[in-house]
Amino acid sequence: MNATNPILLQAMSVTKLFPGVVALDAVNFSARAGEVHALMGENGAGKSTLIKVLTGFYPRDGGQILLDGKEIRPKTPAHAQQLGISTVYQEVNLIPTLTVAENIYLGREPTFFGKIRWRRLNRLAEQAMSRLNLHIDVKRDLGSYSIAIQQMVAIARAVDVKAKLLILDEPTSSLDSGEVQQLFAIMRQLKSLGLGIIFVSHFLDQIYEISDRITVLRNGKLVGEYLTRELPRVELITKMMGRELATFETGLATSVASDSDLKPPILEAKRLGKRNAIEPFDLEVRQGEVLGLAGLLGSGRTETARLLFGIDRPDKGEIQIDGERARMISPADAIARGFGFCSEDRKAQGIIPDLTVRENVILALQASKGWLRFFSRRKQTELANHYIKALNIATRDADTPIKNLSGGNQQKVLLARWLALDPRFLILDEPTRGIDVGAKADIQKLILSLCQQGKAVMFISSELEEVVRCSNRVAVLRDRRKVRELTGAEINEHNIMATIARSDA
Amino acid sequence: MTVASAAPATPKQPRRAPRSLVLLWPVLALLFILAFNLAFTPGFFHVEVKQGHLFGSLIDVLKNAAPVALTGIGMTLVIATGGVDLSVGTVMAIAGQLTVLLMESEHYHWSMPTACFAGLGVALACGIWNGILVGYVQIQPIVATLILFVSGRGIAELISNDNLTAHSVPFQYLGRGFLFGLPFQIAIVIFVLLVVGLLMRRTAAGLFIESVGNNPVAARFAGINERFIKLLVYSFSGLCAGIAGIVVASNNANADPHNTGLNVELDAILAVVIGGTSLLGGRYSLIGSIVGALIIQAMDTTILTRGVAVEWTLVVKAVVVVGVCLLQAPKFQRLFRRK
Amino acid sequence: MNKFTLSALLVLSLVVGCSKHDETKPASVTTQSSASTESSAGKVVGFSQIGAESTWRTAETDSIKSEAQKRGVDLRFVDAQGKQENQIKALRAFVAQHVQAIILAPVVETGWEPVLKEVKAAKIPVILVDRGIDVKDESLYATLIASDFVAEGKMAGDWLAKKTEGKANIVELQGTPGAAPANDRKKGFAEAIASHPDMKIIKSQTGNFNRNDGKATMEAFLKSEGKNITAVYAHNDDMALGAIQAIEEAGMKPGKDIIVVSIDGVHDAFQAMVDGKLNCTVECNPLLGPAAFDAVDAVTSGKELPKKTIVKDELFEQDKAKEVIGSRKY
Amino acid sequence: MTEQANQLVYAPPRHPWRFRLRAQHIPLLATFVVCLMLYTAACIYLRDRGFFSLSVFISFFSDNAFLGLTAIGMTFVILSGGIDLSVGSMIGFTSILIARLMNPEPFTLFHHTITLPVFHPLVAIGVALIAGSFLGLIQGVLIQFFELAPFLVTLAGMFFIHGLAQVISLSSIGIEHPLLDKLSDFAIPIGSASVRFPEIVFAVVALSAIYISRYTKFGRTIYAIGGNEQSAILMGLPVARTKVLIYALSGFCSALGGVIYALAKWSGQSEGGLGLELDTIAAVVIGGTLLTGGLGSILGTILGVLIVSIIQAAIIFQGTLSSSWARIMIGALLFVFIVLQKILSSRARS
Repeated sequence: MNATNPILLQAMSVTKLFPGVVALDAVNFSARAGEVHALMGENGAGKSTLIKVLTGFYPRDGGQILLDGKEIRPKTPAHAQQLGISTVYQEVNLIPTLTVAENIYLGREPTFFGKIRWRRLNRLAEQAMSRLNLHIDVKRDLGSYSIAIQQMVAIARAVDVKAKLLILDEPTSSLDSGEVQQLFAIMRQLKSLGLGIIFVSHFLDQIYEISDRITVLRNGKLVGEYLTRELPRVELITKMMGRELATFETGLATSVASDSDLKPPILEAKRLGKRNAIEPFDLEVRQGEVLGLAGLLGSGRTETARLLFGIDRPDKGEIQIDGERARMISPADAIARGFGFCSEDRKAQGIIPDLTVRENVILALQASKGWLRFFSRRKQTELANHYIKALNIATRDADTPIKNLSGGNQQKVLLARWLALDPRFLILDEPTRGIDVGAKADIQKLILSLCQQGKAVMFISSELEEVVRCSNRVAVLRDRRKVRELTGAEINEHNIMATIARSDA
Repeated sequence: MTVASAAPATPKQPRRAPRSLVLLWPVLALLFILAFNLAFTPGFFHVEVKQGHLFGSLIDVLKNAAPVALTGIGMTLVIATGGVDLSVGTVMAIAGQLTVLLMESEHYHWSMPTACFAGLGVALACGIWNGILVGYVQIQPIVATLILFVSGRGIAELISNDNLTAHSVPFQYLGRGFLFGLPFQIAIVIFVLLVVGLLMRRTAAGLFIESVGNNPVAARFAGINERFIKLLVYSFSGLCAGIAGIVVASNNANADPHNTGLNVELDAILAVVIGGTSLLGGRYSLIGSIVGALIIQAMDTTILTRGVAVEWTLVVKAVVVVGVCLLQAPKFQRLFRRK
Repeated sequence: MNKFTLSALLVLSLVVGCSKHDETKPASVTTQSSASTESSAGKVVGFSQIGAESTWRTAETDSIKSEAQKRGVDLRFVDAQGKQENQIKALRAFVAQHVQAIILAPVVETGWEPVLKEVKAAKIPVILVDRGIDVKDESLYATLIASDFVAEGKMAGDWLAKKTEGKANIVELQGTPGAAPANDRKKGFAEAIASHPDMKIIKSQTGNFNRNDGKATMEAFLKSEGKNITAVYAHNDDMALGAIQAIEEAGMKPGKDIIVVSIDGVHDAFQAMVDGKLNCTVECNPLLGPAAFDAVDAVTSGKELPKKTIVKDELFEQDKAKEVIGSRKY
Repeated sequence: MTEQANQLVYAPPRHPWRFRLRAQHIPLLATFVVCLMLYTAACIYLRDRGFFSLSVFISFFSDNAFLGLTAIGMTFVILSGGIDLSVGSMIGFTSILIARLMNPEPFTLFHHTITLPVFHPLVAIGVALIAGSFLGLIQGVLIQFFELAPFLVTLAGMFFIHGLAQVISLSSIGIEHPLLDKLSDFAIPIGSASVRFPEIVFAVVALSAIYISRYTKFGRTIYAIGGNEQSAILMGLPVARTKVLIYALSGFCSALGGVIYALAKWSGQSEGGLGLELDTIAAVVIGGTLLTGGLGSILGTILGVLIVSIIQAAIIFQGTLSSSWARIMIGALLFVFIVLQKILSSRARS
């Protein structure tokens, strides 16, 4: 890449107002053909808003957008697509009940006098997927595939439109590293074809690996545009946060005392398993330790957590709690025993969108207390305000509906829900996904402070570095099977990777 | 970060107005219908004292809204969990029929309170049946309650195929009596509303119901027994329908298995929706449903009082309903704000 | 496959169980029959009833069922739940079952021609009860045994004209909009009062043939017209009974301050007349069983029947009501 | 992240069931099995009543042709995640409109007496179909552009359309025309039975609906909207247009039902089809279409209509049930059926 790359899209002093808020304040932004341009900023900096303005989801309240030097005013995402701007979102925006092939070609199916040519469509879809090095059955429902595959399908769809500009809004947040590499290969290929790519991600490694140029936003304002190779990481973070990195890097203990092995186990799984979910496994969770679960997406991490929390019924084995066999057939049972589970799918399984922050915080605690012993309004507000302060949740007040908060802040509210329960054992499934660096560090700190209080935490994350940093013990999963447990000094990224990658069981 | 907190995360859903504002449009619609009558229907607002109680069209509106208001209270909670109960009309018939039969039949001759409790009991049983089907067998609510909707009138006819006259004076008081000059039915509605309101405010039931309606999976993961909550609301809806059935039987001094509660389910659903509760579940407003019931009854009474021709009745009703709902629709309001 | 057979059995046992229950149910109405019981024994007769929307209707059903039992007729009874489509299906089913005769209580006047042609092609005679139909080809049915709704309305109107000496402000409680009795009773009454210029219908709305709606409608009338109302004409007794309650609750005396006239002659109406609250009712006799099976016998033995047998409707006033109330069957 | 990551090749997860059965097909299969069981049971139980015959089987479709037609329209609506409660009243409305147009009566509008000419049945049918589609379209517009709940709009629509029918005429109107005689004499013999025009119209519409749902962009867009409306918008599909059209299509289908109703009976009735909307919804849901949208099929709906017909026919043929027991039996069979289907689908799935 070089400075001579022609400017493909230019946004000039784009402004977007929401009731009472300036979401984008005269932001300038430009994307060049044949370049990967990273858009960086914390949660709520205005990245998503900018993208939605570019794709016509929101009408802009001021400024100009030029595409190939001509002013455009996209009215809908469909319109933007016609103009040449395709978007892939973080949450897969496809139709899970339709086939993979249909999802790629929906709206532009090959037809013959108005009749959809299914065979041709399926063949085209297979070709499109194989261009991304994915050989899957395109005639199966999209919903039967993992999120990662669904993401790839979304990219296949976006690329196939013959777009000039491809916007990838946090496409990697649910991909494992292998898939990320596949994606990057595709991105490089597209780049060489002269496509402009706008790339949004929270993973600094990825930004530095793939992007040519970085634009940083903060609080709806442009901080600046930089060439990636000229911007050191620390400086990038400082620009995003508006404060020095050191303030949140310190205080992260690298490891907790390893004498946790001596403490009695809270929970023991004995040959616990469920068909099509996870092969029978043994697992112990002890007081005051962080047990990491590592493995690729779909390796059985979430399934393990669901079994331990009583969401799914195991068809083999048993769970022992404090040495006694326990019957757990619902989350309510698990909560009654002092367990908590912060699920990976925040939108579908976490938040109650229309309810307030306050109500979302107290929900699990109230459920465990039963419906008769109701917290007074005052007590509720007290509790909610405590966590808003403790977790630094950005919200106007405790009575704001949670759907009005940004993703990261919703995640913190959910954490607060479980912390309010004061659980002995907390399962955190991807608690840091899609949230910014500062919040991530906050959560990691929180995990450590929990186990210092003698609580047990099960930590599931796709970021190995995070798992390594936080865990006393790591269980590695592969192909729906627990393959190894690492303790003490064994815990490092290399070992985990090697375990995951080894082909024999 | 404050930027994010105020910006709507999901643009398609407009920000919901604060709770107190939800009532604004229904109340305005009600006031509009009353204002229309004030201007064009002479005597509509005329209230006099006859035989020691108040008498007038407005009193009729309050009194005749009671069955829809009662079933509407139950329906509100059902709709708040994202469901719907089509069986309230037939449950009314079953409860009314059983109560009057137990009191009047020579075989039983039960006392009025026991007979009423039996009627309420069977209504509750109907509600529990619905609740089990929806909550535990997990049948879609429309279909689950359709079963009792279809067969319920048959059950009422089995209890007794005849119109039963209720001679009991204390029983007649429930629907025809007056308290402080106002129909006793109003007192029943207020009582039920207060009990439910207190239960929802002073216990966590309201919170749980809204959670289940808004995001059932998340509610379950948070440890709420969503099946039980569903069982609870359908049972309660059955109970409310039972009260309504007894009130109607008492008002007519007669139990009619064929016609009691005919089409009440539609009026009840309308009342709830006009009152600002979304059919998708989640946030609900009990007062709103009462206002909705009053709107429907005010409309009916207006149509009758003004002597609208029979064949035009339904058209007028439909136009008013669409009008009220349009008034509440944010999209429609925006249309006028721009001008 | 076990589960399947189990479920099939379940379905079957439900059907069997319920039908058994019905057979053991005692007939609640007994009727006096004039015909011989021999001739119709063993015949298969289909009866397509409208539904069970009122006491009057169930009395009619019971009359026909018990008469069938008495005469040893194998009666196939189908309740159409108020829908003509179901009645048409029932007629087709009767044809498929090769019944010897069909009794039909039609829900509406029109819409029968095509299906009755099929029935005629199968050479099955049709006896219409309680309501007539509107067909060009009169050979499509054997006979009609019915009350004349128009005449009922006219009788009520004539009586009221006499009673009030041609001067009255009338409110009318109509039946369910679109129902044949509602249309005809409205028409007949209007004809009767047409010749009396001082008899006016000042309000007319539906009470849906039931007590609750009749009461609510009357309440509204009383509010808007008040003392202006001198008479109520209700298309059936149930609505009249509801109206009587509304009048009482308004502090007036039904039967004296406001004259109440209705049609049907159910038991509760007679009681109200005895109590002096209802002034008169025109009886619409539902006990059509004996006459219907007499017609079945006649038709199946090849006799010609008059196209129309009008059941004589009688008008009852208060003083007569006291005499006959003990002998009322329904 | 790390270099080793490059070596990791993604392996797609194994599919839980061996046959390549798509999730959609399971309820369809279950419905078919239960339908077959129900029919067999009814045939055995009612064998001496002549239940098992071709003409009775064909009558399932002819007597319920208008139910089938409304159900097809309703399937599209439900697939898109909506609901249409106005279909029943639409039948009464179109039938009375056709009858009125063929037998006009002078009426007064703003103090002018207007007399319409006598229309040819085909013209009347055309007007009725256009009117039905238009009423559906208006409901669609209210739902889509004012974001009102479909349940509510179509409930008001049900009142409104029924009201319009009553305004046209409270009493039923008989119709006659040589064309009608020809139409009812028309029959294609099949063995001992024959197929008449209601079945033919139903079959044609059903086949077109299957074609629309499977092979047109419009049809696939409906599935997409029901699957996830938000995604469908982001994917650039014409969501607004399609949703409005769906309600117009449902209006058209139920208006066509009304046409069949009028032609098969030579009569128009404002009360015709009242309450049919719930039968229709039951048929669609029994046919395996989810009320939440996105999953289901026209074929399933046809099976659902068949099941509702068999239940009704079995009770009619049984012929000794009292009114009360007939109602309870319909409810009980509905219950048994739904639970059975539930068990079968969950078994097939695991």
